[in-house]
Amino acid sequence: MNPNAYLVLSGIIFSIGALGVLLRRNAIVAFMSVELMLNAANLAFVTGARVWGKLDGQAAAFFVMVVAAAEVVIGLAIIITIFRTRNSASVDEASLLRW
Amino acid sequence: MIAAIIALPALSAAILLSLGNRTNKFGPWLAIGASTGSFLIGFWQFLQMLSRPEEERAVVTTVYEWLAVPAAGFKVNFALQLDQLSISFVLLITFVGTLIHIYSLGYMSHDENPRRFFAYLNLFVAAMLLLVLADNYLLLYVGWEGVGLASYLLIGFWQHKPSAAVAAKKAFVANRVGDFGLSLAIMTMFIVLGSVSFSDVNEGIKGAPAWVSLTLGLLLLLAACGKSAQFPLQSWLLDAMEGPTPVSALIHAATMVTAGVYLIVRSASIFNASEIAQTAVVVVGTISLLMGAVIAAAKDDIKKSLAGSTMSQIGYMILAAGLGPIGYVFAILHLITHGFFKAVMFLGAGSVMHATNDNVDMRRYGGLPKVMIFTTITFFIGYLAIIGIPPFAGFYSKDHIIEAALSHSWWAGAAVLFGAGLTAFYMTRIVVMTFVSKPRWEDDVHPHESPLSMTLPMIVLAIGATSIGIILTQNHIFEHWLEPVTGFVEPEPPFSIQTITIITLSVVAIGVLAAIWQYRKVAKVAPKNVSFVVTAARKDLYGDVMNEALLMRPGQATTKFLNIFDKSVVDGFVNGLGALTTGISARLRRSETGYVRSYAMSIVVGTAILVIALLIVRL
Amino acid sequence: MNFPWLLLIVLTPLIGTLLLFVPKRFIPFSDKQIALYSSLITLIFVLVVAFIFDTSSTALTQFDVSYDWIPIFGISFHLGLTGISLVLIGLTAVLTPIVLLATEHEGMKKRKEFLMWILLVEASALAVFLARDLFLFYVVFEAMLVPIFFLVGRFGGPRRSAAALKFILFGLAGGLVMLAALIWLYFVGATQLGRGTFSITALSNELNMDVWTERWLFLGFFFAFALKAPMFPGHTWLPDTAEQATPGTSTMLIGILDKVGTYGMLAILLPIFPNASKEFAPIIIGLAVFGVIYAALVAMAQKDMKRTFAFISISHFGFIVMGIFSFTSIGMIGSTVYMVAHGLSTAALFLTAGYLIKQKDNSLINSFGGLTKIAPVMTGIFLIAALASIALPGMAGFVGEFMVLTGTFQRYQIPTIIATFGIILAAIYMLWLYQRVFTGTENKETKNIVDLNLKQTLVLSPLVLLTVLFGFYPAPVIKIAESAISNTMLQIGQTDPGPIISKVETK
Amino acid sequence: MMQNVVNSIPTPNFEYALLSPILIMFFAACAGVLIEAFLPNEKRRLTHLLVIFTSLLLAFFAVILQSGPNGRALVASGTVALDGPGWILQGTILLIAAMSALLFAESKVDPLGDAFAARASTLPGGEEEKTVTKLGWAQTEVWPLLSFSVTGMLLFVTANDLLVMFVALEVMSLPLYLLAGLARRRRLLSQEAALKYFILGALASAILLFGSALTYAYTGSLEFGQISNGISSANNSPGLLTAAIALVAVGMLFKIGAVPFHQWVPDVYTGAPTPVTSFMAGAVKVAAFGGLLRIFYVAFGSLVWDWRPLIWVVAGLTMVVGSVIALSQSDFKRMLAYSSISNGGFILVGFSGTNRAAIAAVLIYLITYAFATVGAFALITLIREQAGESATLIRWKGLGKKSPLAAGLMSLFMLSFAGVPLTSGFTAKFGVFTAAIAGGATPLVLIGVLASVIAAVFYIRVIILMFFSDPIPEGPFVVVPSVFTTIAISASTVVTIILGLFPQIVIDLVSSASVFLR
Repeated sequence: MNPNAYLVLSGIIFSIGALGVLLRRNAIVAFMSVELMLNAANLAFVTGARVWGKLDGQAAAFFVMVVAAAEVVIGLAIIITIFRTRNSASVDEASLLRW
Repeated sequence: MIAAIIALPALSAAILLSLGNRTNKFGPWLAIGASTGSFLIGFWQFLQMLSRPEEERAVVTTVYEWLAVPAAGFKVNFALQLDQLSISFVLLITFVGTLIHIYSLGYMSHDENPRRFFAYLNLFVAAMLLLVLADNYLLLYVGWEGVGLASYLLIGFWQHKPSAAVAAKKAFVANRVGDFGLSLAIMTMFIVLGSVSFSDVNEGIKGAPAWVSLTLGLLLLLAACGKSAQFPLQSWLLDAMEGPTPVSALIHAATMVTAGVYLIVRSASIFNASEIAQTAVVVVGTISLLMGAVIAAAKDDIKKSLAGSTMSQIGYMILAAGLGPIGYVFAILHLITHGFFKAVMFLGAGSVMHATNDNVDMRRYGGLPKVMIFTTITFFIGYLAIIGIPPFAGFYSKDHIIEAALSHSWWAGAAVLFGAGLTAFYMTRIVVMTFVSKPRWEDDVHPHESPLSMTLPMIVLAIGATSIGIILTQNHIFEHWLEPVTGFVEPEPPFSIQTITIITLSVVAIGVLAAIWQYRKVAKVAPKNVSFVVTAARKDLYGDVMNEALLMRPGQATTKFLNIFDKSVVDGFVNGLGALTTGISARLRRSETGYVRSYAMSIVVGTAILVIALLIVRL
Repeated sequence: MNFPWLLLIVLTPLIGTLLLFVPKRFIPFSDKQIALYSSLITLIFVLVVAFIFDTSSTALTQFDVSYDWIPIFGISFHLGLTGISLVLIGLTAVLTPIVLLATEHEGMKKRKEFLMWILLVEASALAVFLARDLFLFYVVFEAMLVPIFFLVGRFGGPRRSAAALKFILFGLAGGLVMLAALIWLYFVGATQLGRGTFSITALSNELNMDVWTERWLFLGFFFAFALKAPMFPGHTWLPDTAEQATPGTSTMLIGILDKVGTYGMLAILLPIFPNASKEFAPIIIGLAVFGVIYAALVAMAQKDMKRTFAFISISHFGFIVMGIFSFTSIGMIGSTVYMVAHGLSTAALFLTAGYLIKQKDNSLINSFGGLTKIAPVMTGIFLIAALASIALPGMAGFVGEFMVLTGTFQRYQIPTIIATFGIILAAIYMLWLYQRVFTGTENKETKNIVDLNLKQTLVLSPLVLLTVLFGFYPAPVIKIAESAISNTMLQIGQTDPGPIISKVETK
Repeated sequence: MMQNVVNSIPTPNFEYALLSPILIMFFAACAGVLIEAFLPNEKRRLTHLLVIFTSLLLAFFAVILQSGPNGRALVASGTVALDGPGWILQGTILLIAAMSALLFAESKVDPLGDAFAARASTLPGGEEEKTVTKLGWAQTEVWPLLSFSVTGMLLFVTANDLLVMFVALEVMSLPLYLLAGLARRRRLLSQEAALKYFILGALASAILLFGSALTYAYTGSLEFGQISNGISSANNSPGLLTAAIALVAVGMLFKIGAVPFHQWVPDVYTGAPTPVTSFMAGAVKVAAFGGLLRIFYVAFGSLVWDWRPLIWVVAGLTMVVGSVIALSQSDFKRMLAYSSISNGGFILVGFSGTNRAAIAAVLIYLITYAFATVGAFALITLIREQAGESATLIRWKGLGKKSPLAAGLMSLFMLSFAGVPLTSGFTAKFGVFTAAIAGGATPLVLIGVLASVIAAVFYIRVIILMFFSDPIPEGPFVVVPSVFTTIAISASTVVTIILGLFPQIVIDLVSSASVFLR
């Protein structure tokens, strides 16, 4: 199997995720973009597993999902506290700390 | 024993200076005692030397090893050389020195701190003795700077007078210019000849190429100019008259300023080896003797006038020393006679000042013989001696110099003859203005004769000024005495000796008469509309103006510029680096915008750059 | 190993520092006494060592004590005594008690701290002069910045913070460059000798570097030493620091610590990098001569007494560097003597002027005048110090200066002639300063100046006495220095040039 | 086929004894969660303290007992490498964590209680906040969070497998994101710090993960040793590998705060509660560098000539930019953050050495720096005003007069950061410079020298402010801490001095254990 197409696709998804982090102001959306990047990695892992005929890539994808779930917990907790304080989920508004 | 000659006054000075006010009571007496002791030891050494056959008269005593680096062949001993030349100086210094110590007892009696003055005098005597007794140039240099220091301290003795402090500093700095020459000369001796002792240098210079003796000669001449106030380093001497008068008599007339002559005579072998250097010496002597005389003729300040005279007389000596073996002996002879007659005149001037509330303006003197007879008589003897009237001392020494100069060249001869005329003119002017003319005293001045402590030294010195010339020139005693050290060649002037004497005396007579005519009436205030020459002479022939224009102004400008340069460029560079970094810091700081997306941006862009850079590195 | 005298010498002031913090109940001395006694005991130890020191020995070092410190890098705590070190620890041991005595602590709030820093300066100075391990040398070289930094910053004038910062930054800049060179040198040594070592002796005797390595390393070390010494153009920290520091600090700084720079050149640069030293010598001589004249001229334009002294010192350091890079016994011994003379005269200048400055809280030259009558003793001692500083014959400075000039003259005639102009300039700046501060008429500001009392006079008198003693009898210093310099001459493979005339003859 | 695949997964073999430090901390964390769940409010704090310090100590002893020559092995089926550096890093992390835990436990310096919000869910400045503060509530979840984070670190520095490393990284980081947002005072800033840290941290983890995925795709393995072999044997598509290395590197460089991935550091360090900052500046830095070392020297060891120039550039940039920006900081915590960045650059300089020397130098630097930095942050917590910590530098004027001891110790740490000899900072600088020069990176060392001089300016300015200026009226005061902080500060001080005077101790320790297992 030629893995290149999958890897290119995962690269594209990764880039979309990265651009999402850069471009979207809403913290939730930015965070979702990060999840997208994780999933791009998952795709690459699975592709690798397929190429090499090994299972550990597939297992890795499961691990990543779990980690992503944990990240969601933490992330939402933080975003919610900030939202409660500021009544806004915009990442640009939290810019008191600078210089 | 020889060391004791130096040690006595040195020790006395150390005691007086370190114990301070506790020694006020006996201080002056201790100083006089030390000086007298030195003289007595010196005299005893002199007698012993006389008792030895001629070839054994010079003795070198090594006190200890002073500086020695065996690996480099560098060795300078603290060694004293007693020979005919140095003993002559020892006697002059300690004899005149002691007399002036005694004189100072009276002169400084009203001062608040005579103890310090005597300490400095002792210090001077010690340094001067070290200068003349040293057996090598480096030790000589110690004495050389030592007398410079003593001179500095004594000129500035009345330190509360700003003018005195400035004059003292000027003297020291001018001396240092000379010292510059002397130290270079010493270093040259060492690297070329491998030694700095007189005997080694004398020996080594014989085989040395011409440039060595020329270089050394010119450097030593520079040293002599500084110390002896010769052109172009003359200007300090007139200012040095700010010091107490005994100092002027001892240091700035009789002894220290003549050290330059001593140096040249001591270095005879070097100068003998270089005709150019000798000519340079003669030229310097000639210029100085004329300059000094001209200045002396225009000053109304009695001490400055005498100082100009000193410069002129030392010009004679330097000129004579530049003539080579025909002149060395006479240079020293004139040095000794001058020591007596100039000292007596300075002491006389001091006595007059003492009597007139320290006024130095000759235009406010006059009519003094009636009130201070001893001073008048002794001063007059000095006057006769300096203008060269036989049988007074100056006649013998100066006449010989004129003979020697004439046998050297017509211009040197003409210069010394003209100088003799000028000498007669300015000295007559001094005598007329100070003593003979009608009184022009300040209102509150009541002149009186000085105390015995002052008149006695003057009398003794006057006796010397009268007799010493005859004594020393009888049967060429002095020529024979010094010949083993300096060498001697009979001068062969183009005219007979009698002719020369007659010519000289006529020139002197013209000078005397001219002065009497000129100063038949003396104004209380110096006339303003005078000729260009007089104006120039009153301003020391623009010596100070030249110094200021050529050295001080550019020097001050340079230091100011360099100070700004140091602050703004050298230090500014460092500070600028600091400011630059801080500036960059303030700019860079703004990159930390506080927006999380801009941070993410730099992470992503950084990643991209990293990936690309790595790809480039790999490919 | 014989009796560890050197360790004792370094430790005594350190122990003194510790004792300062022992509570009063346990110790029968005041803090002032503790500091003074420990510095005096150090002096006694140094004197003992000086007496046992064998000047005829050809060994590089004597009294060696060595303990492993960081064996993996071949670093040891190695102290050893060369002639040059002996001269300089002597200077240190003499100056410290004088500074302690001369700095009047009555009513001083931070007395204990001051004493502590001074003792630490002494300890580090002693250690740096005795270090025979380059790493140890470096460590102390840098660490001693700290006590001086605090001395300047805690006890100085109004702009002391900036001065302290500048001081320590110059020190660190030089030191860090030297650190890089030091590590490089270590690897050069490790590669060539098969074992890593920082031993100065081993590095100087066994190493053969290739040309460019040696040049770069030389420059790295020279940079640090030249900043420390300080040489033009890296000198600007000194005037600022000296202006703000107290006289006691300045004495320790200029009198002792700055000698580390010149000591480093003489005891480290030349033996370890002989070839590069030779190559760069003409440039360095040029820089030194320029510094002599330049600093002397700038000194004249200063309005502040302490700044003037600083520039004078910079000028003098030019002489010392000249002598070192003359590669002649006379020049190098002269430099050593000069270091001692400069230490003594600088101490006398700063401390005497210190008594004066303290009374007026002001060191501007123009604010003084007419002190000769009010304060004759102070005037006298200052004058002697001034004359010592301008190398009047009969003072130790003259011996040093003359030997430096002569030694340099043997190889570099024109630069020496230029440097000799320095003696004229010296007379001008010093006497002019003296004239403005002490002579003239008293003004209402100076009227109530009090003269030195007997104690103060006695404290300063050793400086005067030693200056005059070494002026007339420098043999002890010269002999001790010579024992080391002859080794240095061997290490750099130089022989003294003989007289020119005899050379001509042999040809 | 399925059968084959299943058989190819070997039964995992766990060396529980060797893994005990990690497990102890993990159990402590779990116990912490249970304590939160079942113990009444007033008993929690004490129990937590007991649990955490016991477990830290136990874990540390476990490290000491097992780190001997027999304790060096690849365990857990090769996914965890317990080698010399691994043990040393674990030990260091445990000690630093213990010191930070002491700061966490400090409740005496602030009259309101410890450094953490009474209840994180309350609105800043709201009524509820006042009520719970008055009631003396405490957010005791910090303790299990801390334990989890330490667990993650211990695993992270020994992880020999990209996936384990990723999981460990997350276990280490996720609690930190929360901890950063829990400050009792200035909560707005604290929450902002948490948000920034979280978003950027997640982004960096994603980048790291994607890099790991690409590495896996390229080499077919997640385990470092096999990756290394895979790289040597493979010959196709080096571009993919290069991208993979770069992405993994970025993920790690982010954690250590290297330029240009440093921008979160100042904000997070400033906003987070100071004990947490000390934990991040100390332990996280150690862990991150430990991981970086292992990845670069084990997994990518054969590509050293590719990544080294990259590290040179990053190291130079990090040192210079960190030091330069720190120059113009007015807040002490923020300045220390930049100092931390700059120090990271110096540690990176060590990477230019040959294997052993570089590893040793980096380890020494990490140990000395971590202790000093925890000490410095601990001191910050003592310098207070009515409204909390006083970190505005200009207000520290004359602090030396008010509290010579605190100011003196702070000066010691500053001098150590500046690399003045006889402090541990010099030992560290000497080590990395030595390694770099041995590796031929002399120009980098010269840049390091330049950066050191710049850095010295701001360190020394702190001393100048404290000691050479007169105090300002109503300036900050120094409070006397409880035994917790006192122990932490004393430990840092002792280590800073001892390692400065006798560096042989740490050098021996480290150089006997500077080889990675692969």
